[in-house]
Amino acid sequence: TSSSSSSSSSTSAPPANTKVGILLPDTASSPRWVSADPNELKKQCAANGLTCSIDNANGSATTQQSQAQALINAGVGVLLVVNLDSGSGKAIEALAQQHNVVTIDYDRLTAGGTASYYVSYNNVKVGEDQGTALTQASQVKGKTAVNYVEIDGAPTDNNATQFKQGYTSVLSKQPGWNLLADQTGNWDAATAQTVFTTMLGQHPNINAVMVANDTMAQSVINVLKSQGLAGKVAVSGQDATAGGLDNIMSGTQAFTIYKPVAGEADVAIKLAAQILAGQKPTAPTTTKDPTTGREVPSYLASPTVITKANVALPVTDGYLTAAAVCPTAALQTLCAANGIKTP
Amino acid sequence: MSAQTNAIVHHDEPGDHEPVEGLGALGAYTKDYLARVRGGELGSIPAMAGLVVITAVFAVVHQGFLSAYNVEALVIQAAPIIVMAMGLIFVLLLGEIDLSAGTTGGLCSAIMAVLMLRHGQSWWLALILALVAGVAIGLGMGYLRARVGIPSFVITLATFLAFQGVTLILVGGQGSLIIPDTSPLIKLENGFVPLWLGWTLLVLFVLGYAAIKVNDALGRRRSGLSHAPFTVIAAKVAVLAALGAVFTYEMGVNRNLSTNAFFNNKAQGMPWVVVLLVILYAVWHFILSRTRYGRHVYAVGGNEEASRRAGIVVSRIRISVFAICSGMAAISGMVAASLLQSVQSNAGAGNTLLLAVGAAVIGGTSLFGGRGRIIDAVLGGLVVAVITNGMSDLIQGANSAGYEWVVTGAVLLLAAGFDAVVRRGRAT
Amino acid sequence: MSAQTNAIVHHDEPGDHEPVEGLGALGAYTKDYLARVRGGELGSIPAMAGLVVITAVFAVVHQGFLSAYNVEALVIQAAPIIVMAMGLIFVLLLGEIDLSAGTTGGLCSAIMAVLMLRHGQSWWLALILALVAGVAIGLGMGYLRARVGIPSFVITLATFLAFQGVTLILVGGQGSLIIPDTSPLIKLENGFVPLWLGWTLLVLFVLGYAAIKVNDALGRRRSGLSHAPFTVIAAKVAVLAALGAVFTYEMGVNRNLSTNAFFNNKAQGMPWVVVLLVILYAVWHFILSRTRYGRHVYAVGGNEEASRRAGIVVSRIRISVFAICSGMAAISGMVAASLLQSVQSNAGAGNTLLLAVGAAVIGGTSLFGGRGRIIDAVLGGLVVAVITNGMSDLIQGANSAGYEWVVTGAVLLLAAGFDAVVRRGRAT
Amino acid sequence: MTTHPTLELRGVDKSFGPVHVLSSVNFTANAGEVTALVGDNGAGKTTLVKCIGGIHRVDAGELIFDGTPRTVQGPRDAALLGVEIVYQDLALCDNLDIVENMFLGREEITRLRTLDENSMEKLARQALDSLSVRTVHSVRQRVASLSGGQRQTVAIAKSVLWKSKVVILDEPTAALGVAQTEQVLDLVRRLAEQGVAVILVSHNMNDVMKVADSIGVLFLGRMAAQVKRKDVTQTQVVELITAGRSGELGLSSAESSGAAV
Amino acid sequence: MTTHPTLELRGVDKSFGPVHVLSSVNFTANAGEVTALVGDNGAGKTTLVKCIGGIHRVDAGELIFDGTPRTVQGPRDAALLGVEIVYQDLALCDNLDIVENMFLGREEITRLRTLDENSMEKLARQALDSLSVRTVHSVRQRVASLSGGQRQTVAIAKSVLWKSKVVILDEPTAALGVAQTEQVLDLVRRLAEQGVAVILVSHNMNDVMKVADSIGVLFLGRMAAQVKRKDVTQTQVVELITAGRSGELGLSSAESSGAAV
Ligand SMILES: Nc1ncnc2c1ncn2[C@@H]1O[C@H](COP(=O)(O)OP(=O)(O)OP(=O)(O)O)[C@@H](O)[C@H]1O
Ligand SMILES: Nc1ncnc2c1ncn2[C@@H]1O[C@H](COP(=O)(O)OP(=O)(O)OP(=O)(O)O)[C@@H](O)[C@H]1O
Ligand SMILES: [Mg+2]
Ligand SMILES: [Mg+2]
Repeated sequence: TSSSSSSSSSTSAPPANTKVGILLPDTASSPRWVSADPNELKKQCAANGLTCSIDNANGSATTQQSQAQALINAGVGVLLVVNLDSGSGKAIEALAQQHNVVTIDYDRLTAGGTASYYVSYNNVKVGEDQGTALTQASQVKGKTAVNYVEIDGAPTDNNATQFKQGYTSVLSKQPGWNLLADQTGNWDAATAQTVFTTMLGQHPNINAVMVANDTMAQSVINVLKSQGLAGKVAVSGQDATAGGLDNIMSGTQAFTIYKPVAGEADVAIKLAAQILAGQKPTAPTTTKDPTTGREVPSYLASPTVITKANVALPVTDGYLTAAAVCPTAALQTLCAANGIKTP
Repeated sequence: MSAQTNAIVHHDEPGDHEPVEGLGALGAYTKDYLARVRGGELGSIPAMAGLVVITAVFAVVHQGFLSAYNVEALVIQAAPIIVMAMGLIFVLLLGEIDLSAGTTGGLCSAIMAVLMLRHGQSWWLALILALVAGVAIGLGMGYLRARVGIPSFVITLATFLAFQGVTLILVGGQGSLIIPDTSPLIKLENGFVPLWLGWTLLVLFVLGYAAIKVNDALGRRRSGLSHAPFTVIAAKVAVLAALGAVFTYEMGVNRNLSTNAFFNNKAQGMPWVVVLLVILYAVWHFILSRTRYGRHVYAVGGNEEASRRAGIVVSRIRISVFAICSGMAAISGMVAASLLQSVQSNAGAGNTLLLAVGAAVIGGTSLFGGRGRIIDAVLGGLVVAVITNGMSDLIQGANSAGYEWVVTGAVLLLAAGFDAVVRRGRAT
Repeated sequence: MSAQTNAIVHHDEPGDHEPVEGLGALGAYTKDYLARVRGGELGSIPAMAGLVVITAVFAVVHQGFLSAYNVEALVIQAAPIIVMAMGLIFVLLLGEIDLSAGTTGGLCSAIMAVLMLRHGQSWWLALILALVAGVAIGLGMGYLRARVGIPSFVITLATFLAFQGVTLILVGGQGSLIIPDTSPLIKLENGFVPLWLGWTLLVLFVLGYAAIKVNDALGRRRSGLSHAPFTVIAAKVAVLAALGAVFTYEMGVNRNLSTNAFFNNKAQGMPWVVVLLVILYAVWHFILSRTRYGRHVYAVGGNEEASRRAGIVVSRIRISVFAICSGMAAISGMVAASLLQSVQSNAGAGNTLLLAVGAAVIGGTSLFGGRGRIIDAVLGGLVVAVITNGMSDLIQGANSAGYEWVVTGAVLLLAAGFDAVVRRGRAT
Repeated sequence: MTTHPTLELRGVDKSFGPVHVLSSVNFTANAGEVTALVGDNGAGKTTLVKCIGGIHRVDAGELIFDGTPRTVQGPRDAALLGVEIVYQDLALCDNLDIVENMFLGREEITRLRTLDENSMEKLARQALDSLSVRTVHSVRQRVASLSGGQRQTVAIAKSVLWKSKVVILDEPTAALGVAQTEQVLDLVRRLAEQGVAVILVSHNMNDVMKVADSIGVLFLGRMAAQVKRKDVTQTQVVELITAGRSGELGLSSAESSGAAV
Repeated sequence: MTTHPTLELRGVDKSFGPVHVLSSVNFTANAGEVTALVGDNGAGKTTLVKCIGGIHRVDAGELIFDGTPRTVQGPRDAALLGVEIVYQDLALCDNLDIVENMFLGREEITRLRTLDENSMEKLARQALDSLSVRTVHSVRQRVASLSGGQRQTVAIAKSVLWKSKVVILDEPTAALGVAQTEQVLDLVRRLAEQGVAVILVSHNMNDVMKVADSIGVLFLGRMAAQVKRKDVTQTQVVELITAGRSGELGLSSAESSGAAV
């Protein structure tokens, strides 16, 4: 039924409609929702001659719902949804459908939803990449016995569940790897720090920390530093934040996951433009909706693992500015050594 | 009154306050009303003024803010806040706080969803059981407050945390439980009262209101007491009828913004939740203003010691308000679930509670007990909903989340400041 | 006292309460103390008892809970809560609330980080400017409360939202601002007082305490008033010295968990933040208990009208407590930044404020004003930190967060319930 | 009479923490009589009244109603035993109006179980009028806005409206004017005539000598003496109040100097 | 004398919303005299006192201190003008002890700017002793635990300790015993002898006739008359209080029936 709605809008919607609504989820699960995505999406919209309205729901499903209503009220023809969870995402998509607006699942699949397309990085794949990269870290590579702990993202966030699914599937099968503790850091630096402080107190012999993103990794590194262990324990990350890159350069963090927003944003906005122009593009692949079994037409991009070897990539890509990555004199030296040019 | 009274008290001139009638009475009534307003008895005036001003501002800033579509959105967004604030008013009337009202609502909606989805219970049984759970939670917290003597801030801080955990465990890692479209519960926020029924209900409501007011006046006249002139009653009924008619009419307009050859869905009629709100308002307003129980709630909030000495079982009143608050929180949670057609694993966390308490306070309820009315929840809830709805699309682009927070805070402060200045300008 | 007094008031028997000295006095003092405790004047006993019980429970459940490593972790985790709670106590003493203390702290730490990182200011200038910003924020909120008359719940709800937004905008898309390792600020929570200095400070502290107590007693004796027997003073000083020595000794143990042939770093000495806490405690305790200003804060919290009639400028007191609270929130934010070595875009949001208020209330401060002491912040903050620290590793695996929240709530409730039962059992 | 006194206290002790306020106090009040309770400031009169009313629990001693010892756990128990009290600190709900305060805890209700505001309002007006209070503009006024005397009148009216066996008035006329005081004393006499045991706490010796049948004198927490009105002069009573003894009446000299404290 | 009265009120009006409480009230108080202010319950005495003290703002009329009209915006202004008031509702901070309450707003401080608790405690003890309060166990007791009379004594002691030009006592002896009342009346006379203008609000005609030099009678919000003590009898004053007029004194009959309301 959803495809019929998109085809119908293509036939009868006046081509003059260039309005696209974009619903972002929060500011805590990843910094990307604050800077990277809005900027890139806006750029792409301008390039495609679209008028885009971008809203961030601050982690509240209710807020997102009312933002969706406001956008529909404003007359958007296509709605990009980064859901907070499948339930509220589905409600928004149902609402949009009721008002003849086409929806695209952006970055997160709405299970049971009615979106016409899905544009994303594959979260489980991200998790798998994290797991694999951690096993390659210099501190643990080739060791026969590795004690590791996991610090996961917020349990209320479905993505965190998917990342965990990914890295757990890799690490649990790794021979000699022994999971000592598994806690949530709630995507929150303070929580992660408290949690890891206790973990380390209980298990002084940790070799590797599978921590879900850079923000929490920073907390882990703080604790390791206070014990003189920073750099001797393999620490993971995600999101390619400025701090994450700093830590990679100084050797306290093994890697981060870089998901160039362009990979998603360019595709999604181009898709929206096509839909508004009355086309019904065919996607390269499909993703199976786990609840309904529907095959959702999908555009999937793959992430890059950033280690010390390719640490300059996010800056050369323009994803991060050199000023943000190298704010102090000490870091500027380090940046220069790793190929990041500061003005 | 015991038989003793007549013997003890001299009866000088029974019925010495002969009421007058007609236009003279109307004039006197109006003069008295204005004098009372000047004297600081403002009732709902500041909250209403705030609501009107804010709505006007957004209507100017935002085109389409008062479209039928957006008014409906406003109402269904305000509904969970209003319901929760109604319950909170009882707790606030006693000078207590329930920080966990939000997460209690979330927990109860999760219970409901789990019963429906995992245990295959019918929607109404799930709903009733969730409501019972809410009331039981409230009884427990009330017991801890009234009998064990733990400050309510600490009790409800603990349950605030704990219920968040329970909800998370119940909903589990997938982030939300999706309520089937077929469940009538979804209709509450997403289904519409047929037009004819809407108008019928409005007529019934206005007639009921008129009957009560006239009956009151007649009763007072029979007892030889002064009463509101019938012209005033007629005027009030007329205003109510007019407001109701405007609302019902606007809700009768088709809200679908675009139609096409394939679809011809019409969205017409007021959402069912309006009926629920009216019923809840009427019930709680009645209980607070016309029953012994309501009187005792105010008394305990005003002076606990005096109430105890008057023979009121204070602990029972205290327990009961927590039960009412949690029960209403449960209903609010279910309304929110109907709005989102699902229950989130973080349902009711975040700012839910703060906004609901803020609504009650903006409406005019005191945090120190003894002052507050159910209408405060409605007006304050609408103010909060207007602000969040009005804000939700105002600022775009990078960092929009940050700017929206800032502007939301500023608008909230302006609304409250307006309210405070109105109150102060008039008060002695 | 004016000259008039002597003429108006008869001076019967000046110095009619001749103090006794020696062991008899000690016995009398103890008896009186016990009678007062039985009469319900419990002071800090319930909070201390709660702290001891909870610590004991975790020490049993968790091996290594009382290791030097974990005690240090406990102290540095408790520090931001304690500092914030100290400031909140001023606001609570007036029966007000500051919901935004958490986000104010976050905002001020963000200001500090931005000044250091983006504007190249020195760490101490950034720190001072951030503190000034905090105080200014408090002055603004106090003005809105005291002069405009908006309820503090609404003002601080608005600023709670707005400051979250400002912090987000300041920190921007980076998610967090990382404070350079070289900044001395990092030392606060991550650097240690050299052992010799730690012991010296302890000795100075104990001597100072003893000097003040003895001086007080001598002063009272000179004025012919009864005073605490010197044996009691000696006992108190001895207990303080013993507790201090145990703590300083434990902090002197090398906490490094592993050593090897290559590295031989030692982590020894108490964290610098302990010194900060002691100074803040001493300053605020002094101000509340020994200055006119402190007396007026209690008076306004106890009976605003009586204070106004006594010539106290109530609005000035009210504004000042908000300024103190926000200033302390700023310090708390900076301590938290030192702990995390970074400032997050959501710094100070979430449960930060609720936990700090909870700490004050568990310590014994009333939310209705007029009752509370600075020690409440310390004891309550430690209780909260013990609970969160103790919980952080107790439950493992998927959904551990859910169970942890539940258990945290339950433990909090138990601590408060224990406290309430102790209070009630003894009170009349 | 061979019947029991309506209210009898035997050996009542009460202390607050280290402060002993009442020491083995005996006191009786008979039906149909006005029993005055007098004593210096801080003698313990109000504390005694609060013990009877269940606000405080006694530490030791018995409360005997109509010959039966009873424990009074709270104000509700006292009310059930037929005791009505006007407390010295009045205890009104400032946020409620006069009618609401006067009928608090005993609201009249209609058949539909809603509040019967009309009959309450009428009765409240009558009660106030009968107590000579002419300056109350409306019985729908909040009590917060009342003058001291008006508050006191409301508290008195509240307590004498109900059929009870014992009525205790703790300094009911302290804030009242000349005419109002007359009315209250009149009311006290009328209550006694109806067979109620009235206990009147007062500092005004003229009033006490005018209406009391029996006088109990508290001195530093001890009952110095309880005597018949007709057996004593005002001077003797004042002596008992200030010194604890008067001639052969009152405490022994050892007791009166060391009492209670 | 050709000098001005210490305090003079001219044409003071005050209403609360619809309720007119004071209508063009004139009143004077001279230095060295005790001026009594009497009137029925609800006549407006306390309201008048609060207007002088800056608790209420007057709607119309003038407050003249030593011949100069002043506006009193709040209690601080009144204190600066040398006005000390014991309010009928006492207004003490229940969470503070006796010493703290007595010195509230005027704490003694040491050279180091810390509170000088020792001298305050000593002075408080002396002041209470001099007012015949013997039952206060400790001046470090919270005022919440005091008896009605003890509270009143604290409030009185609090206000008369300071050098002031006008001392106003609103029913200071309402809750006091026989001996304490004597002491307070004594104090009133001593204050007047020192040149203070004392205003005494009281319902007790005996006390008023005993200590007053001049008597002002409020009747339903109007000043019925202000007369010299020696020119009137107690019966006349009572008539003025209850009816607003007595012979040629007081309001015209039209005024006295329709006054204020
Ligand atoms: N809660 C309490 N805690 C400590 N002491 C108390 C408490 N209540 C009363 N007291 C003390 O008990 C004594 C008796 O008080 P009570 O109120 O019974 O006196 P009273 O005879 O009614 O005096 P008054 O005539 O002034 O009203 C006083 O010294 C008072 O300070
Ligand atoms: N805030 C207020 N709002 C409305 N009416 C008030 C207010 N304050 C006082 N009144 C009314 O003003 C009148 C005078 O009150 P006031 O307290 O001055 O009387 P009073 O002469 O002191 O009486 P009393 O002898 O009983 O103390 C009373 O009728 C009272 O109800
Ligand atoms: Mg008494
Ligand atoms: Mg008065």
